[in-house]
Amino acid sequence: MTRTGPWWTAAIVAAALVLSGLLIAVTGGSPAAALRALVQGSVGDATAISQTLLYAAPLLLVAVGACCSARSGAFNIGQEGQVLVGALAGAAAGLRLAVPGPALLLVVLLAGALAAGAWAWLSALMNRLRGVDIAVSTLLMTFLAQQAVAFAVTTPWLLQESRWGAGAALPQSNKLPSGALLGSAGDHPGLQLNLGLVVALVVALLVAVALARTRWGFRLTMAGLNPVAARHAGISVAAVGGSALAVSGALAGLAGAMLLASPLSTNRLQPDISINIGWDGLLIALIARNQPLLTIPVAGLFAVLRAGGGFLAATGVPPYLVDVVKALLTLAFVAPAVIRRRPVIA
Amino acid sequence: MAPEPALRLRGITKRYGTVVACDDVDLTVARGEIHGLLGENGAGKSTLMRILLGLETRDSGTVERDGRAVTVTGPRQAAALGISMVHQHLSLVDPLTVWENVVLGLSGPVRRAAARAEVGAVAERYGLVIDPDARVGTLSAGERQRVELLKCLRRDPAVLIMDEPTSVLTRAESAELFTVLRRIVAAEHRAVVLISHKLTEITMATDRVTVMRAGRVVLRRATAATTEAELAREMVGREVTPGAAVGVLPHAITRAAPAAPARALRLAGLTVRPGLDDLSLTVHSGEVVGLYGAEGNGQKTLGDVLSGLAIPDAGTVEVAGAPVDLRRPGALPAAGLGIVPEDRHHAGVVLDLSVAENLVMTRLGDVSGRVFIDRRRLRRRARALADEYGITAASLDAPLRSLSGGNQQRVVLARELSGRPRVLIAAQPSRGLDVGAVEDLYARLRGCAGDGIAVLVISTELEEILALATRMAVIFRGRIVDELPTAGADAERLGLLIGGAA
Amino acid sequence: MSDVAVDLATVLSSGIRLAAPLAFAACGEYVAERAGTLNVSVEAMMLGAAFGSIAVADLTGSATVGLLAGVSLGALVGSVHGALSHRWHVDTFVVGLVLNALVLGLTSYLVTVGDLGRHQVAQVSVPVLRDLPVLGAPLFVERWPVYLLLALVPLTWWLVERSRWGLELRAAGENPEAADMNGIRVNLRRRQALLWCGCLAGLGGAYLAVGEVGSFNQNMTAGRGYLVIAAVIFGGWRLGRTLAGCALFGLADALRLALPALGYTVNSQLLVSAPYLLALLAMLLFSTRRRRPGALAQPFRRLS
Amino acid sequence: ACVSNDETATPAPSAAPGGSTGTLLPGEPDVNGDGKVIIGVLSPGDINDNGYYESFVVKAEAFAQAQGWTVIKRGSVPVSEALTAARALCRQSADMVAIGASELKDAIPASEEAVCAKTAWYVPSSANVAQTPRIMLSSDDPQQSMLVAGYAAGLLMRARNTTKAGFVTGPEADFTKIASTAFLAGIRELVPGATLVTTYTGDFDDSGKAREATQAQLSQGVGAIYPYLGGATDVATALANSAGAITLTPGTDRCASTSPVFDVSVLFDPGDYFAAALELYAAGKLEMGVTKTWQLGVDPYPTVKLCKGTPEQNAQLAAFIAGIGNGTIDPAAEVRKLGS
Ligand SMILES: Nc1ncnc2c1ncn2[C@@H]1O[C@H](COP(=O)(O)OP(=O)(O)OP(=O)(O)O)[C@@H](O)[C@H]1O
Ligand SMILES: Nc1ncnc2c1ncn2[C@@H]1O[C@H](COP(=O)(O)OP(=O)(O)OP(=O)(O)O)[C@@H](O)[C@H]1O
Ligand SMILES: [Mg+2]
Ligand SMILES: [Mg+2]
Repeated sequence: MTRTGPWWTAAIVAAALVLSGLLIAVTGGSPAAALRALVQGSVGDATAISQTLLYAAPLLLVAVGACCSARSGAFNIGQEGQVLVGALAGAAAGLRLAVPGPALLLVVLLAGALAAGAWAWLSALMNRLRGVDIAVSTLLMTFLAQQAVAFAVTTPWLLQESRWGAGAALPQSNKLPSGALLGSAGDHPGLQLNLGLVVALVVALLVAVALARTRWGFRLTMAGLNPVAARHAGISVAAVGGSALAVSGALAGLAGAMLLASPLSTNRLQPDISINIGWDGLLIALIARNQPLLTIPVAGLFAVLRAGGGFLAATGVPPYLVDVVKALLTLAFVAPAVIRRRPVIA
Repeated sequence: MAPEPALRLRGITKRYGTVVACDDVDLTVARGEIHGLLGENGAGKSTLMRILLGLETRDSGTVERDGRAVTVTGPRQAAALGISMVHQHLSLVDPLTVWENVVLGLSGPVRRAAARAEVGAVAERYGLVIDPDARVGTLSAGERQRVELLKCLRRDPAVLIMDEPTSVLTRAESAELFTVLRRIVAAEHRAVVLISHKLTEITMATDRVTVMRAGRVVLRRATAATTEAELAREMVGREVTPGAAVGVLPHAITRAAPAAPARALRLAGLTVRPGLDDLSLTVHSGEVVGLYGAEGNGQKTLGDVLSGLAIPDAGTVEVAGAPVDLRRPGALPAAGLGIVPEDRHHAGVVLDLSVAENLVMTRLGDVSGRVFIDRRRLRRRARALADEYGITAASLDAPLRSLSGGNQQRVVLARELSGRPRVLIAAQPSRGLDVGAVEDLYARLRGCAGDGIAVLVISTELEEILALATRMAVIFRGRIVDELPTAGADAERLGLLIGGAA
Repeated sequence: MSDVAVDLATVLSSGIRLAAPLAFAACGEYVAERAGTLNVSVEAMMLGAAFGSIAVADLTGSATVGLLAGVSLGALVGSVHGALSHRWHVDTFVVGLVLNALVLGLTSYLVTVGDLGRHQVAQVSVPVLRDLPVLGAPLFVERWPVYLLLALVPLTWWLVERSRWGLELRAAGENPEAADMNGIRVNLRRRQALLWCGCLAGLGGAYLAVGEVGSFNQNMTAGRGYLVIAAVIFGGWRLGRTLAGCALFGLADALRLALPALGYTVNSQLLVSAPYLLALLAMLLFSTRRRRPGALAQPFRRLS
Repeated sequence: ACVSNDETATPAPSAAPGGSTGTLLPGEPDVNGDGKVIIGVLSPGDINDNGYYESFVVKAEAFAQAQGWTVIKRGSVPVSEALTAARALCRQSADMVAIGASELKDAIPASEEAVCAKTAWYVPSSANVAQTPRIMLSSDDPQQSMLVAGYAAGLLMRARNTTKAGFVTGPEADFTKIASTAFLAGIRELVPGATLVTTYTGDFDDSGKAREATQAQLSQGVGAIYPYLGGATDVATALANSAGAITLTPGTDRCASTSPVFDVSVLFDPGDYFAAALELYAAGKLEMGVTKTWQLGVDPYPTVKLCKGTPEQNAQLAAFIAGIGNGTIDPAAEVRKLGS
């Protein structure tokens, strides 16, 4: 029997919600209030919606990139590290380059994208030269990226914040100049339509078109589905895979630089600036089965969970419980999609 | 009283959606006989056998072993019932050793020493020499086949099923295999089911034959009481030119000798270690040359070089007089070389892309601008090719996976010829095809030569070479050991050549 | 004893203690990977077990019972992972990442609910041998679960390399289609491998908590699970080298923590990244990747 | 209970820059006038660490509960999400946003935003946070307390005739370096040739590593260990206890603890400072735009006490503290002189 349809999704999501509610109830909270907070904090009012949209942008970027690499067969799971590298390069550019005004923002975003693209491409290079598995190397390089950022923000001659007074310098960079910050496209009372989301949506559409309609997309898909046949058809699988990895890294890096410039962060490079956007972006792509357009609603859902979760945590529900709720809901959303594809005989 | 047959299938039916893979099939196999099972691609032979092994569930029907009705839930239980199978797509695990593969799928503790000894003993008994500690991945196709057979025999089966065992074997290897099978049925009183497309094999090696067509049994007969022509007719449901399929009439080809033979393809001193050793060969426009040799003598490597999958350590490939830079991906197709690769699923097609996309994938430039692919042009072109080559598909947008083997082969051929190549390489072109498809394929290949294309047929089957080529080159250990016209080919001498003895 | 000998003994015993949780978990991860699962939830298994062991020790008052509870919690995580990714075919990375988040959240939350006490299993000190110079104290004065490694490592090796179960498991990891044709229940074997992985990673996490540290605190494993994955890669999917990797990572950490006391300073970021760098370098320089299980991280389903 | 009224009744806007005085928010403590008082607390660390981060929350909670207020506490806030988390608190109609440690100082800009218009802000600082008119700063000089901590350790070390001390802490950051330097200077006030081994485990909460670092120091014959840690404090201290080393607390008074045992309580408990501010707040007297600097030797906190000190040692310590309080001892100069 195949079990399909919205009913299953609804049932499993409901189960996850009930389980989360039980957890909250057992620990003395009110599940109904928690649910209300979750909704209130994500779509409840204009401010909440702005917050959700702010989260959606970097998540979407990472996810769309992950679609590219997964479809090319060069399976990248190091987005978290690439987000960090993007933020690192963005911070370096934003703090070190004397570019005026909004041009600096562009420079920051570009630097983030380029650096993370190159960083991800290293995995392709290692694969090309020595056959190192891409999933494995991108995973390992995530930890290297974390240490690289930690090093940069604890080393005064690199990016550590300047000390003032007798106070200690924290492991973080200086704030980016205001010219490098991502503004909002018009401030309607409370509702901020951030430019990041516009960029992310445009990128998602571009990538969707590129994958479905261009020669590059065709080659990439072919290389992913059957690399031998692709090579036989005159496609340099390594180059195509490398380009997909670079694109996926660049988009993750763009997300990192965007985080740095966005009102979501404190506009400084900090070791935890990536706030798991990379991991979540990867999850989004996997849930959306590597369809760039499908990542848009899924990223929206994750953004809702993040914004709502942050708000929920501010009601006094322990933030860890919020993480648990998020994890349960994620499982609920992936499970039915998969049960559907279960074969008839097992 | 006649003893109960070793195996009796009654009324087996299996549907996949709308496809009826097996339609009320009855099959009886007695001990002491080799039973041929013959049928076109997609006739349902493999499905029937998979049901027998419990790898598929049947919709209806019964299975009897020695007269007792049984239910088979999986290969393990099938083995316990005395049914074993050598699969069409080999079921070996490359990184494991021979003995590990042989004991895979049994139960009970693994006794290394005992298992190795037993492998040795079985190998000895049937003359299937093999090192029990060798990693399977390092073995040649013939050796791997031996391992599969050993694996089955070690289970001491009453019924042994062989699904197209000879498709990757040379003639000598096939002959050796049939000797073993004969011994198994005669001396050990087992039953063998031999699945094959090759009519000669069926007539030579089997005692009784069952022919399937589109999921139904259409003929059941003692082999001695039938002829190749009859079998071929029953199998495809119409008259076929037997020669086309089996090369009985090798020289019936009409060919116009080109006035001034132009060197379309020149391979000079190609060396790939390991694989090819200073191989040189020239093919002229309008000519069909056969490259003949036993499996594992470098044909596969040559195919890889000509597909752009391997880069030679030394030597050059010239197409129409101009050397090709093999390092550049896609240089060979651009230079006008088309290839029908040996392993089509692996190298020739992308099963999950649509039929249309598979038809254009090597020549994307024709259906796209600098950046974008023109969907309309793509479909138009695919439709034209599908019509021209008689490709039957539910829809051109359906994934290629949904096509039968013969149609997949046509897709490859259509695509490779659509670029109007100067040279066409066809590696083991008829492997896995039924006679009808082979007939069509041969006609097309001959047509290519007629159009002035240089055709190189790489094959392990002499009949195929004789049916197609005017000139043949014999390959042994990566070198051309002799070139000769097919007209005067002397079977004995060829046997010596491919064995490296001449 | 000379100063050098004391220093060596210090670093060595510290290295053993730091490597032991990794070694337990690596024996598990090794089995999971040989069966074809690139199991990233090993962190969740360790963390869950670390929490469970202290919590149950608190309830029962017995650190040993706690240790067992840790093993079962690890197994629970393993079986959830197995069910999701090898029964319902949810992408194994999704499952792993979500489980890591779930367990981190749950344990972080649960420690805030009640105060957990200190519980530690007994120390074993082998008479005579413990007085050997240099090696005596590190090898022969340890919390007793460490000595389980002496049995579990050969057992793991035997299971994978010599038992039928291991043979089938390797076949499932190398070529699931062929294994299936041989009547091996590929997904069952993979689930079992994950269960084994859960037990051993659980033992590693529980050892960290009730063996070495004696208490639980939030995110106590702090990425040790990922280190274990790096060790298996570093070891090129061989048990011996994987364990050598664990020992190396443990010793490197011990050295990093001991060097200041010995009067040296080192860059901590470099040392923290060392295991990952080494794993990458091992893959770049040696041909370990060739031993990679053929179907690692590829789900298996019968083709239609 | 800890704060005596006469000490804090004079909030002494001691360091209000530019001579400007603070502003009182109308309606304190119910600043937003919704009839409820909600105190929102953000902490960068684990608020169950049995130490620094926990104490900030615990005292505030006790005080607020006594007043019938609601406390929303949120621990382990990623520093890069400080701003977002603060906004979320304001949207929960918190009357006061309290930041647990200066790592979260980047939340302060939210105080200027419309969402937080009706909110009081309490920010502890170690002199690296800029004063704004919308926040109340509470600051101390960690050098002072660490210098005295070292002095107290020195007293005990001298009594035990040991010259080697150890400092185990998390990340190698400016503030941990400063703390370790001042600690050494303090020891050297009394044990001139003393040496200090500082080990950075990289993580305040990784018990396994803290334990190994402590073990390594103990093996080197260290006689006093300062576990300047978070969640890993107890594990390291327990180990130090087993070797009989002198131990100090990172911030709170734990003289009463029996497992593990501490010899010196170093009190720079942010909870104490916060509780004092809350008391003012309850009385409607907490002004924004001012800095309260907690002065060792003048205010009750920060301070250092010996858990089992002899009267003579206690007197010596008290004298040193008083010296800092009345300015005869300049901590910064001492650290410069002795700390390297
Ligand atoms: N799992 C499946 N799902 C759907 N259709 C299937 C499946 N397996 C086989 N078929 C279809 O059933 C028919 C019989 O296939 P089968 O593999 O038994 O043919 P065959 O006689 O072995 O052919 P060949 O000579 O090419 O091996 C074909 O039409 C095939 O497409
Ligand atoms: N824990 C152990 N206890 C006893 N022997 C072990 C243990 N681990 C490994 N060995 C021995 O060390 C050898 C190396 O083990 P490892 O798994 O690294 O490689 P291997 O499987 O032997 O590799 P190969 O198959 O290439 O020879 C094994 O053959 C085994 O005999
Ligand atoms: Mg078949
Ligand atoms: Mg109020």
